[in-house]
Amino acid sequence: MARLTILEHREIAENMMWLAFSAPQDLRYTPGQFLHIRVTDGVDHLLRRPISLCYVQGEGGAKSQAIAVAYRVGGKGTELLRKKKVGEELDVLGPLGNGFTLHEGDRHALLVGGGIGVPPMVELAEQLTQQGTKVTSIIGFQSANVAILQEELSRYGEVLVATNDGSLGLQGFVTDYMTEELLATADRFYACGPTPMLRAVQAKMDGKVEGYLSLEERMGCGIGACMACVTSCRMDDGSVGYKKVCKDGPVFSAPKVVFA
Amino acid sequence: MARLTILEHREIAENMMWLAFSAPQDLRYTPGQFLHIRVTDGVDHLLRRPISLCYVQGEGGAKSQAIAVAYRVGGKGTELLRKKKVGEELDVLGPLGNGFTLHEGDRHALLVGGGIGVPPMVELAEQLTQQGTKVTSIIGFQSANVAILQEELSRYGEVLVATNDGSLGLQGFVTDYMTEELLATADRFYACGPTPMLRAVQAKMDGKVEGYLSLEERMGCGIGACMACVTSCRMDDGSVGYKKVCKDGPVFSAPKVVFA
Amino acid sequence: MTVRDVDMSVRIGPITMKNPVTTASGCFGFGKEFADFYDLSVLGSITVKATTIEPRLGNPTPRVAETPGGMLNAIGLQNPGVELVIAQELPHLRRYEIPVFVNVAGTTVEDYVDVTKRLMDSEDVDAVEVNISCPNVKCGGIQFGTDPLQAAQVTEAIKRVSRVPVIVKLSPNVTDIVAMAKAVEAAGADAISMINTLVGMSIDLNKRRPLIANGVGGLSGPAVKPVAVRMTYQVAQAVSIPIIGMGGIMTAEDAIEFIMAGATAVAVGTANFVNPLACPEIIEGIRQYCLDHGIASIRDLQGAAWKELA
Amino acid sequence: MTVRDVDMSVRIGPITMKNPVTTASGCFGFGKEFADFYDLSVLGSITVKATTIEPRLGNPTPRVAETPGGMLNAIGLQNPGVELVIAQELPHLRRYEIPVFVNVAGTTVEDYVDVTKRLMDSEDVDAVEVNISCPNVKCGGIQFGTDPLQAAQVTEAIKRVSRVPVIVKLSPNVTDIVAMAKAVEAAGADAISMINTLVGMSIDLNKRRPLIANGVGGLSGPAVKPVAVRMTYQVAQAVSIPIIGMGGIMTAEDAIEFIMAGATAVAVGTANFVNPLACPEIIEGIRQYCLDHGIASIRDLQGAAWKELA
Ligand SMILES: Cc1cc2nc3c(=O)[nH]c(=O)nc-3n(C[C@H](O)[C@H](O)[C@H](O)COP(=O)(O)OP(=O)(O)OC[C@H]3O[C@@H](n4cnc5c(N)ncnc54)[C@H](O)[C@@H]3O)c2cc1C
Ligand SMILES: Cc1cc2nc3c(=O)[nH]c(=O)nc-3n(C[C@H](O)[C@H](O)[C@H](O)COP(=O)(O)OP(=O)(O)OC[C@H]3O[C@@H](n4cnc5c(N)ncnc54)[C@H](O)[C@@H]3O)c2cc1C
Ligand SMILES: Cc1cc2nc3c(=O)[nH]c(=O)nc-3n(C[C@H](O)[C@H](O)[C@H](O)COP(=O)(O)O)c2cc1C
Ligand SMILES: Cc1cc2nc3c(=O)[nH]c(=O)nc-3n(C[C@H](O)[C@H](O)[C@H](O)COP(=O)(O)O)c2cc1C
Ligand code: FES
Ligand code: FES
Repeated sequence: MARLTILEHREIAENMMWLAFSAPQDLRYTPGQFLHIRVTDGVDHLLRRPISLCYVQGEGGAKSQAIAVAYRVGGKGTELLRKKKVGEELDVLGPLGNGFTLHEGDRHALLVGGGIGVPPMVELAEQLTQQGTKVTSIIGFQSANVAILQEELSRYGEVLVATNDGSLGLQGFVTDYMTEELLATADRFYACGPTPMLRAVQAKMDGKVEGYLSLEERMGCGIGACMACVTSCRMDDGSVGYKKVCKDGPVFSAPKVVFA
Repeated sequence: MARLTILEHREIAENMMWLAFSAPQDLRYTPGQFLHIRVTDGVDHLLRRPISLCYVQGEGGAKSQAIAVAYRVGGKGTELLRKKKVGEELDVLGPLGNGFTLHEGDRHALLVGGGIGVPPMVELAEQLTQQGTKVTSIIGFQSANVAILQEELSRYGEVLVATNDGSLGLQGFVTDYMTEELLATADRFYACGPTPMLRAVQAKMDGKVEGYLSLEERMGCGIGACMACVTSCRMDDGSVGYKKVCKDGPVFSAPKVVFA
Repeated sequence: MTVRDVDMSVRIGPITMKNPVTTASGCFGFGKEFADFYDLSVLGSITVKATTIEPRLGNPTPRVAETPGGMLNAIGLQNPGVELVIAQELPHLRRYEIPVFVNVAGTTVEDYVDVTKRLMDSEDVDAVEVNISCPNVKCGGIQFGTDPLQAAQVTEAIKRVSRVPVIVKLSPNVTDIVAMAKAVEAAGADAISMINTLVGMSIDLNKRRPLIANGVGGLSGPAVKPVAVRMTYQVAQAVSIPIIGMGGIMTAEDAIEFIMAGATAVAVGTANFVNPLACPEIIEGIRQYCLDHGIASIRDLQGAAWKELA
Repeated sequence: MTVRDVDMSVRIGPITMKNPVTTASGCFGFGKEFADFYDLSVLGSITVKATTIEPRLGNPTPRVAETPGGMLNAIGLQNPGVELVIAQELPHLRRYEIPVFVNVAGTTVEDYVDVTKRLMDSEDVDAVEVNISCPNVKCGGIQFGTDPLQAAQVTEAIKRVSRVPVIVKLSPNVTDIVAMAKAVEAAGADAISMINTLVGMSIDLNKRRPLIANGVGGLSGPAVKPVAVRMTYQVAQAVSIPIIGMGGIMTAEDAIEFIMAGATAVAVGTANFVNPLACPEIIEGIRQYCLDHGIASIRDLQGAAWKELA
């Protein structure tokens, strides 16, 4: 837990904000982890907001200078968060949870992001590229006005964009890009986005490409203590049980996730 | 009700703040009235804080440029208020209530203020001076570190200061200055401060000088609708009943006030 | 799903409110003060401060305290008594051409009946709201608010003498709010209003005593909204008379939450203290919400949270 | 009035807590997660999540919602069952050398008795806290929490099999909290903890359905503090067993408010989610408050709000 100074804060698409703040000392993180951010010091919005780590500027550990996240202003808490100005402090817990697993030998990874599921793909792309894995990003949005991070991701490899209304890229869904040919070239996939997208991706990849899904759930504590954020998973013994998104996840091995 | 821009905000003594903000259009006011200030847009501190109008910069009506108040940071709401910066907006209701009555023919008025009861005396001194009434201010504080507005008041006439610990001016109470001689020269007195002070002033002045007391009470609405802020008063028919500090007061004719 | 205009009208028994928003008793005085801020005729109705048979001085001060997300009050039914209310407070409200609901309080069944009888002499009363739930007066009605049998008795007694609709206001300080609601419905109540305040306390650490002179006070404001919404949701499914929902409504969204929970109309209380324009802003906000969501009549949202999806 | 050090210790029956702060059940898991943030041995005691005889999966999600000044939860007693709790969760807590209170839940009196009996086989249980008040499980104990007779029965039954002190946790969703407290005291309870959550609801305007999958949830956090303080104040004057007060404690001042109301110890719940360091900060804050105010023993403040001034 730390109070971190806001370094950048600006709108990057309609109601989509880019927020960078100073990194805590000895930052340790993996892509896919989240930060648990308090939006006010008062009690009117008590719970912290989980927001994925998007990008870490500088090198790891004590050398990293800033953490950036990208978030959508949707409800009351993010509305308050948007009002914070450069120079103000932010009460941040984390990085928390279980991020994406990188596999050293991978030659080609597909990064699949939908809407506010796109941000964690940036740091993931960075780290995959660094270890020599080629990256193709497939990202989907409602429409062009809320599209984010396309440019950032294009630094690491090809970016395929889909929008529901066709206002940017392909008209359709991210899964429309997932041809047999493309999947045949991929060693791994990493996906984050709305549940319907994750369900479709899981089905599409099943038996073809191994990979990970990053899930969302409403949280209380964010650290595994309150049992608020459970999600159905296939356990090691084959039964279906609950895992905690905040602690066991948010990232799970794709075949383990059981959608309702 | 208006959203007014903060023009000045600084500490003038220990935990005593000076706050000036733009005046609403067509400001009408009398000294002794109060402003009902919201300290947060959130719900964690729901009730407005009543703070006396201290000074109006510029001329009356549309010509006035700024309203200033002086307040003590004591509880949670004023702690939040203190954090507001120049340029931010303030949600202000008022000026509200029944201020001090000025009497044109008065030659000499005693202004008695204790602690955070001193602020309303400044605008009162200004207006009395303008109508040709000579002003003597008698102000009391716990100690020198929380003394405020002595300089401002000295622009209008003599200022007599008392502190409980003797760290500034006379060691003692404001009433210690109220000699028979002084009272004999006064046509009117105006007092605002803690209840024990007001009670002592009322007793001292009784039958000698006519005047007014400005009272404090915890408020709900500030506009006379909720009955939170009642205080015991002698009614026109001689009985004792409740008057509302927010609407009938905060200023009452001294003999009408019945202290518990 | 575009609608041109929204039908905002609702019915509380035989009374039509042109929109679903009334004021919560005790939070709006007798209207005068708010008339300085806006034209009261925009309101769906006005509900005035509790009235007793005799004038009452109420409790000593402090009478209010701030709490996280809410406030405590223990005004103690200060009011000039029903005679003066009829003579001096109610007549001026007629000019706004909106229904006037008069909140009635007392210590015994006879008190309630006497106030109601007296109010029947006035042409300025469109409904009585029976306050069986004020937590701030010793023997001041709370026993009627926590016992279904006594609640039914006082309701019946008032129904017998009232020629206007009788709204019974429920206390949330009970184990079983549904039992209370059913009891007053069976006793003839024309509508229910809910909730009155939760009994609470704040302690002044410096004085080492309760902050409010009365000791306990009634908790209101956003803090209580989840309790009020839950009770409205439960009661709306158990009775068939209309409900006026309240407890922490600050915005149009809050009002719609109560309507979806099953309230026919809503009352705005504490919000008036924070923002004197709360009521007109909420009314406009509800209209705008309906326009934005293609809702032709506010009545279409009533109970939406438990009714079958269309 | 200067004191050098503060005696922070309090007693819950035969148990000594070195300071008055424990964790609220369900808000601290089994401690593990918070051990990453600080050394749990600073706590006065630790109260762990509710345990049932069989493993329970709990309710579907969403299980939590934010409300003004508070939150709703409907976890639904998810827990691995008493066997696994004894085998895997409790042993590691011994190293902190603080009393461990185990929250016990069930559907029938037999359930409660069976869990308690099983816990008696463990050396790692210093007290059982009987959760007769969880509002989030159908038939999950709430009937015991709202009826004095049933509360007494379950208390007696547990007392008969427990060799450690029995703390009974009261529900605030009742008309008469004092009657509940007296009933469990008469039935042999060694202490009372209060309050559990208020039953509330939030509605998702977009879905037009309750936001929490379970429909209703339990309201906790600062919003409920005035209700919790009021009940503590009333119960403390009516019983002679110690009270563990809770409901919305975020700061040391909040904790002291409960102690002045009559609580012997306090529990911190929701605050742990907002600030994982809440408990140690509150403990230090209480100590500092006592130093600043010349209070030699925290016990001197217990009930100060209603005891005669010294
Ligand atoms: C692991 C994880 C990572 C996330 N990463 C991002 C990200 O990088 N960028 C981004 O824009 N959003 C992200 N989200 C979603 C983000 O947490 C919610 O959009 C946000 O909490 C909504 O807060 P609000 O104040 O706008 O809404 P409100 O409606 O005011 O929120 C009320 C409560 O509900 C919770 N809540 C509401 N919506 C969601 C949701 N979709 N998921 C979880 N909790 C929710 C809030 O946290 C809060 O507790 C992530 C969610 C999770 C679980
Ligand atoms: C008519 C009037 C004029 C005032 N003028 C001034 C002034 O010019 N300068 C100044 O410093 N103070 C003034 N006060 C006192 C000021 O209102 C309180 O100090 C302030 O409200 C305390 O708020 P807080 O957030 O610090 O305390 P908190 O303890 O957080 O306040 C909690 C609640 O109690 C109320 N409250 C607490 N103390 C008082 C009090 N002494 N009087 C009334 N309400 C109180 C608050 O308004 C709030 O509703 C005036 C009070 C009144 C009634
Ligand atoms: C200051 C104050 C005075 C009140 N007086 C009354 C009253 O006289 N009669 C009554 O039935 N309810 C009274 N109430 C309760 C309100 O009408 C309403 O039921 C409650 O405050 C919840 O709504 P809110 O959260 O919007 O304020 C009063 C509430 C407050 C805050
Ligand atoms: C997420 C959550 C889970 C809870 N689980 C339990 C539980 O298992 N057993 C219990 O007796 N109380 C449970 N409670 C109630 C708390 O122990 C406590 O009584 C209540 O939250 C009030 O305290 P607070 O406002 O400090 O949170 C739970 C509360 C929360 C918020
Ligand atoms: S949010 Fe508390 S366990 Fe995941
Ligand atoms: S504060 Fe509401 S009547 Fe004075």
